[in-house]
Amino acid sequence: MFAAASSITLPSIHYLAILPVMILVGASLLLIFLTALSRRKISQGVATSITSAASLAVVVVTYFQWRNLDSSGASTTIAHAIVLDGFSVVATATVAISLLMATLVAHDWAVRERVVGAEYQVLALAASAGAVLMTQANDLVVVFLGLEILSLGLYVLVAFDRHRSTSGEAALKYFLLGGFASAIFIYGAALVYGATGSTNLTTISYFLGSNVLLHPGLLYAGGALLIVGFGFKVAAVPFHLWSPDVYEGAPTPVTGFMASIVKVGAFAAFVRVVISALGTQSETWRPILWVLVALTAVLGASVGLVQTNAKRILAYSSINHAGFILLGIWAGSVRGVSSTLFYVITYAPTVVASFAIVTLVGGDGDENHSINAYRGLARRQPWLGASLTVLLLSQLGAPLTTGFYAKYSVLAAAIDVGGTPLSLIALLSAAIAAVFYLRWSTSLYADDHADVARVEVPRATGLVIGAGVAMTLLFGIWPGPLATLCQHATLLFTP
Amino acid sequence: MAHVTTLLLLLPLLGFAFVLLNGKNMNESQIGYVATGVVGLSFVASVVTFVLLLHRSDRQVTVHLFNWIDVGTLHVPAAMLVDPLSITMCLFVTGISTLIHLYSISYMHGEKDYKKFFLYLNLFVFSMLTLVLANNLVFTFVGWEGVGVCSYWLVSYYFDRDSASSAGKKAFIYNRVGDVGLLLAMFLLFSRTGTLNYLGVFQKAGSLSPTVATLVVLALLLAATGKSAQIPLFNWLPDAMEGPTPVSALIHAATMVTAGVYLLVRMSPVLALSSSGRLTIAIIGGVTAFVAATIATSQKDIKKVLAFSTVSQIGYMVLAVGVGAYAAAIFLMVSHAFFKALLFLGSGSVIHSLNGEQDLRKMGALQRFLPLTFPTFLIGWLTISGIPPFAGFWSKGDVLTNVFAHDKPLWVLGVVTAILTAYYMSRLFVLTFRGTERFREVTHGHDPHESAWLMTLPLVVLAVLSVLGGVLDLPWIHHNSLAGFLSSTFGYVAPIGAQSTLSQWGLAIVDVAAALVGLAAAFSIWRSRSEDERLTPPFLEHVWYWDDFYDATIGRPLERVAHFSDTVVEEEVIDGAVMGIAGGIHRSAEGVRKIQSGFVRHYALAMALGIAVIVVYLVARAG
Amino acid sequence: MNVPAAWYLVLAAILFGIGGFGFLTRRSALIMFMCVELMLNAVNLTFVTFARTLGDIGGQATVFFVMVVAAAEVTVGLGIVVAVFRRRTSTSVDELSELKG
Amino acid sequence: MHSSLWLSALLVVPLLGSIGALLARRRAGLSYAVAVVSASIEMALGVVIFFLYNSHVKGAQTFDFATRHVLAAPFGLAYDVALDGISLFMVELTAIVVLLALLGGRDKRREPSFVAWLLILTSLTMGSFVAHDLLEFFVFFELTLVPCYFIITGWGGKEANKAALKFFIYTFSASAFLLIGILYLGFAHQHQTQGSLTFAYGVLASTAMSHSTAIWLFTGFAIAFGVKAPIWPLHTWSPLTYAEAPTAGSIELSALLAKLGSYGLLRFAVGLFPLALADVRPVMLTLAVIGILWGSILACTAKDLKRFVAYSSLAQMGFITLGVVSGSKIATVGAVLLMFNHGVLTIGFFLIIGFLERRRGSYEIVDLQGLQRPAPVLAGVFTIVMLGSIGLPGLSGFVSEYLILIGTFAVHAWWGVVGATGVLAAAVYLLWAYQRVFQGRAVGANATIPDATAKERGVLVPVVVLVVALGVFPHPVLERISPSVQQLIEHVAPAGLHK
Repeated sequence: MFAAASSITLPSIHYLAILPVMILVGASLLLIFLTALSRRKISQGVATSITSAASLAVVVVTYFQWRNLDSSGASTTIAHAIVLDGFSVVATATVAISLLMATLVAHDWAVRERVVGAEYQVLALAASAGAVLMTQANDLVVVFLGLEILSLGLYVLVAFDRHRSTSGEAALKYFLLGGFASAIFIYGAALVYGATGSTNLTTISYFLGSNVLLHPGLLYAGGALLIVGFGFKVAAVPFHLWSPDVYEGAPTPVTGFMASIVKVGAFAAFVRVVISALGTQSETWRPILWVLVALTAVLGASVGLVQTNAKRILAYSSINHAGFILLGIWAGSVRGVSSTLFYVITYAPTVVASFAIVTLVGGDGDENHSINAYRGLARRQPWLGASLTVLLLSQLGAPLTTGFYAKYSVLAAAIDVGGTPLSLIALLSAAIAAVFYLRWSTSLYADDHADVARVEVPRATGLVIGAGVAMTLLFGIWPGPLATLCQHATLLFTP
Repeated sequence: MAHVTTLLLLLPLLGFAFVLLNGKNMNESQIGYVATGVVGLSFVASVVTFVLLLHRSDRQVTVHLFNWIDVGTLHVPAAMLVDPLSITMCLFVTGISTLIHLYSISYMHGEKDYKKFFLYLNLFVFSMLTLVLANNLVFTFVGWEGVGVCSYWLVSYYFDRDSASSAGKKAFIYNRVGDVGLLLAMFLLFSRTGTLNYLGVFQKAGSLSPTVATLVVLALLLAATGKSAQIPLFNWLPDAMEGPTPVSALIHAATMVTAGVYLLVRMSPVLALSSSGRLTIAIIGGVTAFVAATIATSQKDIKKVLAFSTVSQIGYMVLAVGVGAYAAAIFLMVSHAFFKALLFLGSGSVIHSLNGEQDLRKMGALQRFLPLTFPTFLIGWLTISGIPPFAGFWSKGDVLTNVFAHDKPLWVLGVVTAILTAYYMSRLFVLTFRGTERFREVTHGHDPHESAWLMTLPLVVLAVLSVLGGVLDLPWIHHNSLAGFLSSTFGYVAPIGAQSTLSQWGLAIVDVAAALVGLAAAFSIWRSRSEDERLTPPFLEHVWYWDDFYDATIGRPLERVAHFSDTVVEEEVIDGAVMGIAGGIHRSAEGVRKIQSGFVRHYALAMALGIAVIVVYLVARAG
Repeated sequence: MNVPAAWYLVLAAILFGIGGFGFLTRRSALIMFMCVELMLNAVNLTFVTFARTLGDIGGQATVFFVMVVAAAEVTVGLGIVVAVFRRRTSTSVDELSELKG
Repeated sequence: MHSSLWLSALLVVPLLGSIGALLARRRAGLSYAVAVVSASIEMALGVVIFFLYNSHVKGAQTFDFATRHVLAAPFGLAYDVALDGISLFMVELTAIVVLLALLGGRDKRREPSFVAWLLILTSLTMGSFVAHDLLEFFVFFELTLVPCYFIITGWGGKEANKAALKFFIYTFSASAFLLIGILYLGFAHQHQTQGSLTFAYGVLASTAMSHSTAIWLFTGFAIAFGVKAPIWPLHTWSPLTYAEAPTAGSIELSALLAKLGSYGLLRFAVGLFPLALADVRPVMLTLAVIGILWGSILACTAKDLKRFVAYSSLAQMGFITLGVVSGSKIATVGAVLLMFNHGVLTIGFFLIIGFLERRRGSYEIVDLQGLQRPAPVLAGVFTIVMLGSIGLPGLSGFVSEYLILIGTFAVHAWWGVVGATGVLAAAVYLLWAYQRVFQGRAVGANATIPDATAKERGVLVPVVVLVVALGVFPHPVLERISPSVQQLIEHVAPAGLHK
């Protein structure tokens, strides 16, 4: 008589789908155990190699995921809470690559700053797991979890530099505001849940597609709060104020890591929520996004003009970029999704490499970030200078770098759906931003300051910089494959 | 025939090229003789061409060189039109050029840029021949501009003298104003007739509406006033005397300055279509002749006097064109070329003998020191004054007769001008050769000496031509005279009012009387004195304050405009706008930066405000 | 007696508002942090209410996730707060304005 | 139809040259030699192409050497090159400019990177001139900014950084309008045909669009090209930039990159939006003549020779614009010819200015006087170039200006009249400058400056030859330009304006 009650049906689990998350979490747990078990602090070398191995493994897994997709199409698993589709696969791979690059940079940094123990890598792995989770989330709750895992890891990473009081300050600001934002986000989720009866994105979109809400207020409020939550994560004006401070305060490798994976994760989830779940309501959201795009692009660019700190400049530049990526989301079309994807996957390596150089120039104590520290760099170290120039030009959007095609693709998506004025605003903001990129790259070639000491370029970091530049130029000159990849990825969007 | 004509055109160019390329290893006299030789040969070629032309019934040959500009409906060949008019021009241009080249060999001896001088001179002759031989307006324009730039170079020949370089610039720019006229004339004709070939234009000329015809004529007149130094563009010519004297003789007396008249005569079929246009031409000519003559009466510089007399004489020619007496215009042009070249070269010889002194007040009583210059100059003087039987009497008489037939007031003006002409030329003559010696401090007490034969030979030749020039067109041999020869060229010849021989005699007597009056007055006044404020009032001496007028009405206002445009409009307005935008962005950025206060609660507040705005919007949308 | 679900939602909204207001107005890092916790709990209440009205277990399950997250935030947050204010006397966040501009 | 490899070679040779120059940087002077060699090869290619070019290819009308390969389908990005009579002379000009800039504007400071930048710039410019696809054109067009920027900042004068920044931002912002316009056009076409996204020039020309749309697009294009050209009042970057750039940079900018503007205006703005042109023509014509007069006026007030040339170029570009927008075939041919001629003349000007700067260490007009006595050759060449741009018949400038004016007059008389006065103005400012710099009495350092060296003469010879040859016998050039212009004009001007 208990037969009926005693059997509990577990949701089916498609392990290939969650393998990346498991690998990353597993790696971080492994490091924790090693730390706990071994008498001595485990060396950076070990920690780094484990982390790199994990991220490489994830890349390999994504390859198989892609194969699987080609054969059997996109699918959801674990009660439709996790999705495995081209979009998530490409995004996951991007997170993994960013993690790999950031880890290598962090390794040299840790050695330089005499950081001991594997805590950094543990947290980085966890945060990446969160980011991956966000790219795969098909449920508001999962998005929330991914968001939190990502954020909690980053809070601590930001506070990692105990020598600098600004590190702690940045962490606390980030933490307080982040908590505030998550609260807002989850409240939004709750309201949407109330309005649609589910937190599952697919269900929500079906519901909204098939029903007409008599009182959309609840849904609207919820959606608005969700957008605000994402807006905070991607540092969209006016929810961006934390980012310059945090970028400046955080240890530089962490800044690079943050700048890349947060963008990937947050934008992936943003796309899913706004375009696939609330897509039917797009007419309601797009005006909001329109304003967000305009404000973010223009303010990011123009306030960047008056900055004198390299990390702050890059912070504002990333705000400007966020504006462009949002443009893709505003478009809301298939082209818009693929362009957003193209943008983040090209932007991530560029920004990691840029911060890698900033890390090097930052020098012992990670203090030396005034723009003047770069005067004549290219004269002293042509290759380093040239690399930074290329990376800056790419962020400026010069043709034959990925930066140009990234901007191009989102603009194309926007104009495709009639967003010509908005595109023009965004592009003009890029012209404003060009000023500080150019000032920076010009100072690299200044003739004075010849006496300044050379910057030490460790092997791993050098490798990362080289890889970043290579990708920027290669796909800048020949964007075909990447563009096609993003197109396919988007065609395999949520079922 | 084609070959000869081509040769006639190209010889000076060849000379130019030859001297340009291996002038390095040639000495002065070689350069001089080569340059002179080619022009001389070119003269021979023109004579041959002339003879060949005489044996043709149609008297009109087109020699096609190559296709120059060929776009759409615009076909501009480099081609020559050989007809009585052009060959007449060629003859006297090449002839006089030869003489003046010869003269220059000695006159320019020892100059720094000796080679350059002859290069320019040859190039000038080539351009002048292109001008007169071209069979279409654009190719004419090539010569037109070519002579202009050569004159620019030769006027500013002593370029390290500011006055010289400025004079050259002034000459070029005044000509340029005229060129705009020629350009507009071409544009109008092309847009209406679809061709710029002279014969083509003349065929289609009938289709031109009176207004367009008048516009074209006025545009051509503007061009002529520029090149031929007529009112309102005449006052570059006196400054042009900064150039070496042979240049003044060749370019600014005999040839280039008559190009305007040539152009008008060449376009006579178009002139025929606009009586009002012709009247304007006549008035411009008459007034210029008079004004220039008045000015000439009170100049102190011997070359300035001659310059204004040139302006005045060309005024006569334009006047003749205006009344349709094209043959008379050409006749005067030719004879004027003779005697004005003679006078200039004579004055050059005088200046030479006085170590470059040009001030009339520092001359006098040179008669006995310059045994050859004096008699030739005497002839020149009598010729221009219009004393029979010299050429001037016939040519000027011819003009005045025609004017009399058409327009009595202008005829009166012409006669008055004739009196003035005789007066100022006699003044010049007296102050130079008669009266008391005033040149001693210039020559440091030495006696002035006659110039070398190279310089005096041309004087003699020209003197002879001045004496006999009249036979070209004596009133009583109308057929196979110059007029008869040219008549085939003109689409339209103003019918000479049925002038009885008697009235012609009457007019002739009037002319002679006028000349004698002028002579007598000048002698009685200037034999005794060398300067007299009352007779040379500043108003006349300063060219009716013409330059000051332009300076006040055009020059300085333009300067102010330029300065204003530069400092205010360009800097403040146009660039100011651009920089203003940049500055604005920068300032607003500084402002926004304040929000980034570093205080967490401000950040949170900003977020809260953002949320509030969004919520308000959504409520408005939902409700 | 039975209370309409709407009241719970309103209550939750008010709690959330109080939390938000507190976060904006208070200076002490700890109190601001508490306000965030208050907001999260308001969210929980909302979830539960909706779960009840919708008759869906998912909403109630979500609450557990939120609680866990809140707990995790507490640990991390307090850690950071301690790390930052160890050297300082007060816990006013206004002292943290070194990074700006 | 000839092989497109010729054009690809034009793009590749300078790139290889720049790489070679960088590799050869260890040995002094070697990289310069490499650069000169590759520039010479480029020039040779240019000559070959000049004679190969066939103006009547079956199917491709006046376009020769054409090919198209899609690089990124989702972006509609393709490598698509073709050459017609118009781009032919831009290509020739590019080849000439780089060779003479290298020979005449040699700068020994950090020579390898200098020549490398020059060659990269050349390749990019070639690319924009042979591009037969709007997006491809934009990529090249936009990217030319980068080499320019680094040439100016790296080798320019005291204010160079400021100038370069102003130049870059000004142009970059303007080309934003171009990119948006291109994308808009591309998608408009795609929505109409439901085909794949493409920016092929020939294809987009057939896009149907409303009148107002056409006007907006034309305006966007005109802004982008108007800054580059420059067209009044978008010119204020040029005097500063020309003045601060090194000689080679000034040559590249004024002789070559300015032509990107007028070429783009003709090929893309006029070529793609004939209807819009019909409406905005009065505006464009007016801007053009204002440019002519404005440039002339400010050239009179210019204090140094580089600014002087900058303003005289503004006037010249005014003539070009006048011809380009006139819609008259004759005037347009003249405009294309003037693009080439003005390029050559400007090379002459800047070369001489560069030589004077070498000697006197200054290009301020007040510092120079009476140079004709000590340096007759320089003075002579300057005179020829000057008379060329005054428009003296028999020299290159005249033919082009004359065609522009007579063509414009035939269809829009009044603008033609005003333009004609520009001919007068040119004489005023050029002769005045010549008088101040070369005439008068040379004293002090001016009296003793050496005349052009044999090498310098060698560089100036081609300029003089071109100026004279194209003035005396422009036929080979005109016969190549005319058919292409005919092609372009046909759907631009309503019949009857084919004057």
